[in-house]
Amino acid sequence: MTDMTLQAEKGTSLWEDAWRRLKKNKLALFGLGLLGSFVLIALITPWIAPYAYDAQNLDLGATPPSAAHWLGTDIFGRDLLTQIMYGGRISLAVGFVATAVALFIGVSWGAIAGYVGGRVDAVMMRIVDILYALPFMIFIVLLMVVFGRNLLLLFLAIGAVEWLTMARIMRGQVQTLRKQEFVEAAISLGLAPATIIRRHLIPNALGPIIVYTTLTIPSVMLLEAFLSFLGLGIQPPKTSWGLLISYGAETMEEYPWLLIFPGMALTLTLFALNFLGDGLRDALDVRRSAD
Amino acid sequence: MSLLSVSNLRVDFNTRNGHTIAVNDISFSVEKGQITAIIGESGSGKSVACYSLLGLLPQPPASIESGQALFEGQDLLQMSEAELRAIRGRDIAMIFQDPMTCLNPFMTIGDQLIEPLVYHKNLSEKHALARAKELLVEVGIRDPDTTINNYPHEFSGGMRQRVMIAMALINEPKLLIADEPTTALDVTIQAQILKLIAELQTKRDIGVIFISHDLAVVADIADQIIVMEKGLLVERGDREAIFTDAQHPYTQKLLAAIPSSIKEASTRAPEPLVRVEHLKTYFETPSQLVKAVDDVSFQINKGEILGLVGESGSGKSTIGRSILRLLPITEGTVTFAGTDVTALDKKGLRGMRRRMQMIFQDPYASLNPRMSVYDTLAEPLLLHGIESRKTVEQAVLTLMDDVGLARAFIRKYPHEFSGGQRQRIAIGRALATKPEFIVADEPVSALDVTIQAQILDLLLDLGNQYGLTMLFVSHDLAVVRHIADRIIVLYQGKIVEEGSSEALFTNPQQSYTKTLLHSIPGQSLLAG
Amino acid sequence: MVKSTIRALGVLCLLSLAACMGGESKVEQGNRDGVLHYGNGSEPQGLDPHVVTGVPENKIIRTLFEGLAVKNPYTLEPEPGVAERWDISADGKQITFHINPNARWSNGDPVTAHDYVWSWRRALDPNMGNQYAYMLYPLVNAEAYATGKLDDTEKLGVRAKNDLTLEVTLNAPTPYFIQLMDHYSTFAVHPETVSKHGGATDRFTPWTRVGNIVSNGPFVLTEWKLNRYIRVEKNPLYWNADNVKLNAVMFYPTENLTSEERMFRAGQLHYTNEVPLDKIPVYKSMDNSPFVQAPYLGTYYYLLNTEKPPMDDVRVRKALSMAVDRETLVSTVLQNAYVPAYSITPPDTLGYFPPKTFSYDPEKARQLLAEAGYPNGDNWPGLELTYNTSENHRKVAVAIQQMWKDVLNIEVSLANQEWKVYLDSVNQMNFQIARRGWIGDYVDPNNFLDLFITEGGNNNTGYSDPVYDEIILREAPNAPTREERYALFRKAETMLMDEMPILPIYTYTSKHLMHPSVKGIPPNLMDSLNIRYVWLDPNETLKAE
Amino acid sequence: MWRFIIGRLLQAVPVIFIVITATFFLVRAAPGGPFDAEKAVIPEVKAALERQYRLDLPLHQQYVAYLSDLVQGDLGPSFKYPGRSINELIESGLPVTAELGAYALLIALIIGGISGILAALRPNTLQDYIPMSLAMVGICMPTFLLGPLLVLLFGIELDWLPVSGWGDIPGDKILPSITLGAAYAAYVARLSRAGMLEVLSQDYIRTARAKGLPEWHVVLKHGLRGGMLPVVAFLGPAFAGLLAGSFVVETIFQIPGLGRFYVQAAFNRDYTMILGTTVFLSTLIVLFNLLSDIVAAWLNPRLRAQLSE
Repeated sequence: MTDMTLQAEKGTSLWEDAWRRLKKNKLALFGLGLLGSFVLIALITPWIAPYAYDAQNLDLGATPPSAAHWLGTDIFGRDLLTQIMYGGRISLAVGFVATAVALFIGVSWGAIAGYVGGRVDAVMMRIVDILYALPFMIFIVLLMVVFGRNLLLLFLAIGAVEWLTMARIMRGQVQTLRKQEFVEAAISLGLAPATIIRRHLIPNALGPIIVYTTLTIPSVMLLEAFLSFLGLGIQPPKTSWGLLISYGAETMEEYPWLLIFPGMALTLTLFALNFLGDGLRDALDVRRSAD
Repeated sequence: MSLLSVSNLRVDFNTRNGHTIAVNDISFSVEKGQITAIIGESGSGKSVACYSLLGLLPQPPASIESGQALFEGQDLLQMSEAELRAIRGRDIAMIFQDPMTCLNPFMTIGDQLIEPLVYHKNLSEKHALARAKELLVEVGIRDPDTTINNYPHEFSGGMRQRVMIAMALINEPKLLIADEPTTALDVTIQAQILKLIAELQTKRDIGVIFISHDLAVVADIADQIIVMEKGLLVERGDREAIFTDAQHPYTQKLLAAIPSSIKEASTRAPEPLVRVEHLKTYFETPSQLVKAVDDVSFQINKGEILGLVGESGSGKSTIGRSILRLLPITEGTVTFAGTDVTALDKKGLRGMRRRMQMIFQDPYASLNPRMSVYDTLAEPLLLHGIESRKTVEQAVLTLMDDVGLARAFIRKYPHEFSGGQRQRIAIGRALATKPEFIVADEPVSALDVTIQAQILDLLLDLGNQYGLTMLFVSHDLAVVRHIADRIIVLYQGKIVEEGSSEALFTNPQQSYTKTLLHSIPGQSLLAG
Repeated sequence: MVKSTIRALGVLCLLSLAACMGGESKVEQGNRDGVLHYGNGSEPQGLDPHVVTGVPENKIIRTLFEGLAVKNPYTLEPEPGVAERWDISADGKQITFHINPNARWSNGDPVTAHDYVWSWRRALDPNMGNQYAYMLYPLVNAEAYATGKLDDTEKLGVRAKNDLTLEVTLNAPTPYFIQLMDHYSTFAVHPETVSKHGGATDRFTPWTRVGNIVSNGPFVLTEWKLNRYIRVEKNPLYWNADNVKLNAVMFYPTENLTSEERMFRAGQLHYTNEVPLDKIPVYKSMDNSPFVQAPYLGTYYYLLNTEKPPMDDVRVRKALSMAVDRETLVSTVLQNAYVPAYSITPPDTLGYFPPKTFSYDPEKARQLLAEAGYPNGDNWPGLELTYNTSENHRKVAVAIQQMWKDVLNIEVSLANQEWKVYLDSVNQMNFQIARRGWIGDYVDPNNFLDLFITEGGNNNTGYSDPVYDEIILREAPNAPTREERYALFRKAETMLMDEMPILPIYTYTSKHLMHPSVKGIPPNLMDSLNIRYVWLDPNETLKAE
Repeated sequence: MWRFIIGRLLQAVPVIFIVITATFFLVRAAPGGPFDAEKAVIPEVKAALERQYRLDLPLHQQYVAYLSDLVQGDLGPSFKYPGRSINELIESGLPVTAELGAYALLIALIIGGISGILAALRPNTLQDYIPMSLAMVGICMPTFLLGPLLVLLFGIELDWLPVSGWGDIPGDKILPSITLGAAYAAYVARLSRAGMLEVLSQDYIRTARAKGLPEWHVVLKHGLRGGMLPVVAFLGPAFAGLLAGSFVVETIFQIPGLGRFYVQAAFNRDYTMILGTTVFLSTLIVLFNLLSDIVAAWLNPRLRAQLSE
């Protein structure tokens, strides 16, 4: 380990340090830029959308991209670009919020099970096994009946399924970290378990958490499409990327643009998410970037 | 003509954090039938130099700028990857530092041993296995027929290092490069391995390069010694020349750092602060019941530094952690300043935590990488209400002064510090709650020799300044002799001998203590 | 080593691809061996005529069993089946069927009148849980027996005078009764076989399995691979065997429309069960197109819950109905796959044409809405349209929702419900507007108009008019001639549509892709398949599109 | 070894029991019964049907009756297919779905594994970015999009491969297996890349290189076993998930597997089928998790010692 010349007076906090490293990673920046622009467009859609999202023109029907409609129209004659913009609002919202729900429950559940260990851990993990095996379809139908129909239900339903794997990953991380000496030091300082988990364990498990988050968001968006398609999620005329893709897939031969453009929107977002995710993980992985 | 002659070798590293020169234009030669030691602290470039010869450095960050390395007339640095590969494992072999991780855990040692033979000499497996068994016997491993099919995790650290040596010598190499082969071993095992290397070197008349950061270790076996500092070759000479009249100030500094003095018995009247009675700590493993600490009783007096010495597996760390209740105790009591610690409930224990603290061995693992120096030191102060939000910054700064850390580093993160500086932070954290009693669990064994000396002096000063009582756990007798008032020798969970450091070192009673003392490296050169 | 494995893998792929290129398609093979490959929609629940309910089951059962009378595929008029001929008494209440002496069961036993008596008692037995028991309600005491009020089977209106004559007595003259003989719930089953494998009314007996089943139709069951195919082969013992031209029929459960269409294009099917909506224009534009379409005895309409405001005001109901431009809806979104409907009964139901009481009139719709208290849509309380998850229902709902917004400026929200939840909502009447489709069981206006009698099981609209009930239950059945009967039905339907408890949208059409080599499957209102007429012409091929 | 397995199985029994109980009551709480149909069913007929399927008994009696049948391995009669038992339906569907799942996992392992290892050999170069970007496409491309695309390209345009059926025409197993396997190949690629990178930075790899062994020998013989551990841990739960997830592929390619029953049962409120598939699935999840733990332990000699007591 070469003795690095000591840096300037002001030390760098974790996030500044991570940001400085992230800036060097061009791919991650590209991802951040793309994601940022999509979120921005989604936020200001009502003001910049070329057409009203439900303006139908039945006589027009499905037409390929044209001057009037840059990305073409769907079978109701509605502008596809507007549909994608409004769809983005919901898909991104579902993607981030549902993943946040899954993250919150999964991380705390896994951390507690991993830290406490012993019988408590066994019981908590068995509960996870049970939830894994429950028939997901019936569970969703019930949720819909009990909660009626709104987006909150959709987030809850998806969150309730996705946190299971997160809990498992977090438990593994906490179990390895728990053996580290700085955790023993924290115990000897007299810190309460909750503080130890919050201040010492979770920040050090950020790497895998981020990687898993960037994997959850795509699967959550696709799950949302599946639910809406079954009638358990978003109600027409509102729409989402997932729905647009599933409609597009039905008529792929005659109207390919109905599939390609929403597909591209979703795929580009997920690419951006993953480049950003990988960049963040490397930036936050202090050990590796120190050499 | 010497076996290996290296001239103006220069190796640079360009990583994301900047460009550094690891090896700066060094030249040296290694004779057949001699052990050449290369001594230098971490970051001196000693390993980089040897690895670059064999092309074991990953090229993107590292780049060999210049130099020539003639081995039996051929220049290693110009060789292609294929030619280098032919030499590696056949003519030049290597042994590494940490036996725990250097053997493939998924393959039997037999498979790993015969690989060089099968690959380089394309012997049949049957012949190769036979040859491997002979080597195992030669390096001192009993009944090779069964051990050849065992997996690495079934061997102790010392045994694994012997396997590594057998693996290196199996192809009768002409040059053996040993990169700190005994650093991770206990002192008695270290002595055996050093003896084994010396014997094999003479029997097979091969050249050996012995890389180490500790002059004492090579004192007994090195024929020629090279000292390196920050990539430069500062001194070269035979053993007597280096140890009797070293020229370069850096070499002199290294020699001075070897703890040799014995601490005189302290004069204070014994007033017990910590009393341990019939302490038993057993671990339940799936295979059998491990009696780590087996009925140990002793007391630590106020203001005293008690040394706890023993090899790995003797239970010394377990005792330290049991006293602080970091581990569940099976039986026995620990009383601290009159109160029985073992009987305290959760809340009572937390209150007691303030008065007992611990310093850990590995500076890289005992600090939370995600917290700055300020956070690490402020946490205990705020937790126990010693300081308020407003006054805590000032308290942290004074703590940093106490442990010798520049105030400017207050916002820095552990990964931005060297091993020694990190240990200072850990000590600062332990002192934050102004404890009366500190357990130091091998605080210096992971540090370089010169840094080790600084930290030991720091501990002594702080002990006197704050009237601390300390339990100093270590496997290194020389270090303990330097710092401890009284010493307890442990063997497999039981106390073998107890006494003042002066009495223990001048006339040890028990045979185990004698073998321990006898295996401290570098005794032959140093006066008593 | 790594490089070589990748190269080996590549070669492997190419080899397997080459193996299955080309090769003779099933259709060509079928044409040569006289085997029809038939896309049948979904896996049949079973083959017991007194248990199953769906259309896919109907297609298969009618190749294995034969009713007393059979529908002619071209005219839909009844033809002799197991019964050679039948005479109806003057007052229309007594029918005598004369069974064809050559009619045989597939195990050689002759088909007798006793088989029918036994089978009809089984079909009506309350323990059987036969959902189509009401088909035999025109029989005397049938309804009483089926609902458990009567348990003496002797009193049922069916008696075997002798082995070959079956006497049937009805509550009232039922002109369409002979047609019912072609519905599988009135087919006879082989009593000995059914009893051999368990109780007469036990649903779990394996008597319909390959090897056990005994049937009297033109084909016999030879293979049944669950979710793969069902194979039926020519029954040599069938009385009319020499008129049967096909040697075998393979039924495939083609659940997914798009996959079924691809199978047809890849030459794996002669005949598809359905056609994806968006493929219709493509096929229509082809010359010698395999696309066949015909009106189908079924209407797609919205139930309007007249008990819940604002639906309780007839003006609102009329306004909603008039604001829907059915012509545009069908021609654009639905690719002309259906026919706009302005009443419940499909056009030309055996000569009956329903009255047209309203048409698309946005102006009048706005005026009616204003009269009802919602001028230009203000203080409109909101409305919810419930439908079950399906591509088609969604398209129609979204289009109509938009039409109402443009024409009447009112907000209508859509509730897309999962299948069973939707059924539950409709049955409990907790909806304002709900999608509903009704397929006729027999070709007669009565099957549509009797839906809206006061205690009609499928009324679900809250509409109730004693005069209407009187016409349907008493006056129409006793009308002497068909013309007078139809006149009464028209009067009733006009009354119904004036009240507008339902919002008719379109009449179904049957849509199939049929390989040109398939002959003898004429499009008809019931889309009914009479396998005896079907044959394959090998030298007809599908022009490469 | 057996003590460990039996211990885990015993631990699984309560899990499966709770799953059955939860599903049993969950299913009945959902609105709409198995016999509701578009054409309103006459009350008497509905009562008769419910009698046949013992639905008229009070709920707890039904539960006890179901459990006593289950213990004897009888999963009860199917509602949707009268005359057929759930055992029979599962037996007809399972081999197909299992075979599809096995091919999909095989493809995932071969394609995912190889691209993961190649990426790990030269991280952050083209040889790393191309397979990893493809893996990303695999993750974001939903099966209900990838399937039709493949059918369109290979089935219809090029007419190389059949578009439906399973086992009837040679080569009809290729497209469905690739469609189902693609997403899992992506996950395996990412996992094996991470696993290999971790292992290649270990000391014993440096020892192997010091022995002068060729690079591919070092990577495959020494690196592979350790590098593939995370993939093995992933395979267990993945296979169980695969079974439930194969519904979309089975619908697109008309494959007579278990997936179709699993989801349609929910829509038809086919209580016995839902319970049957759930029991079946939860047992599989437990078994496959146990299997992947055993394989992982067997691979790692240190754990193997613990297992064999």
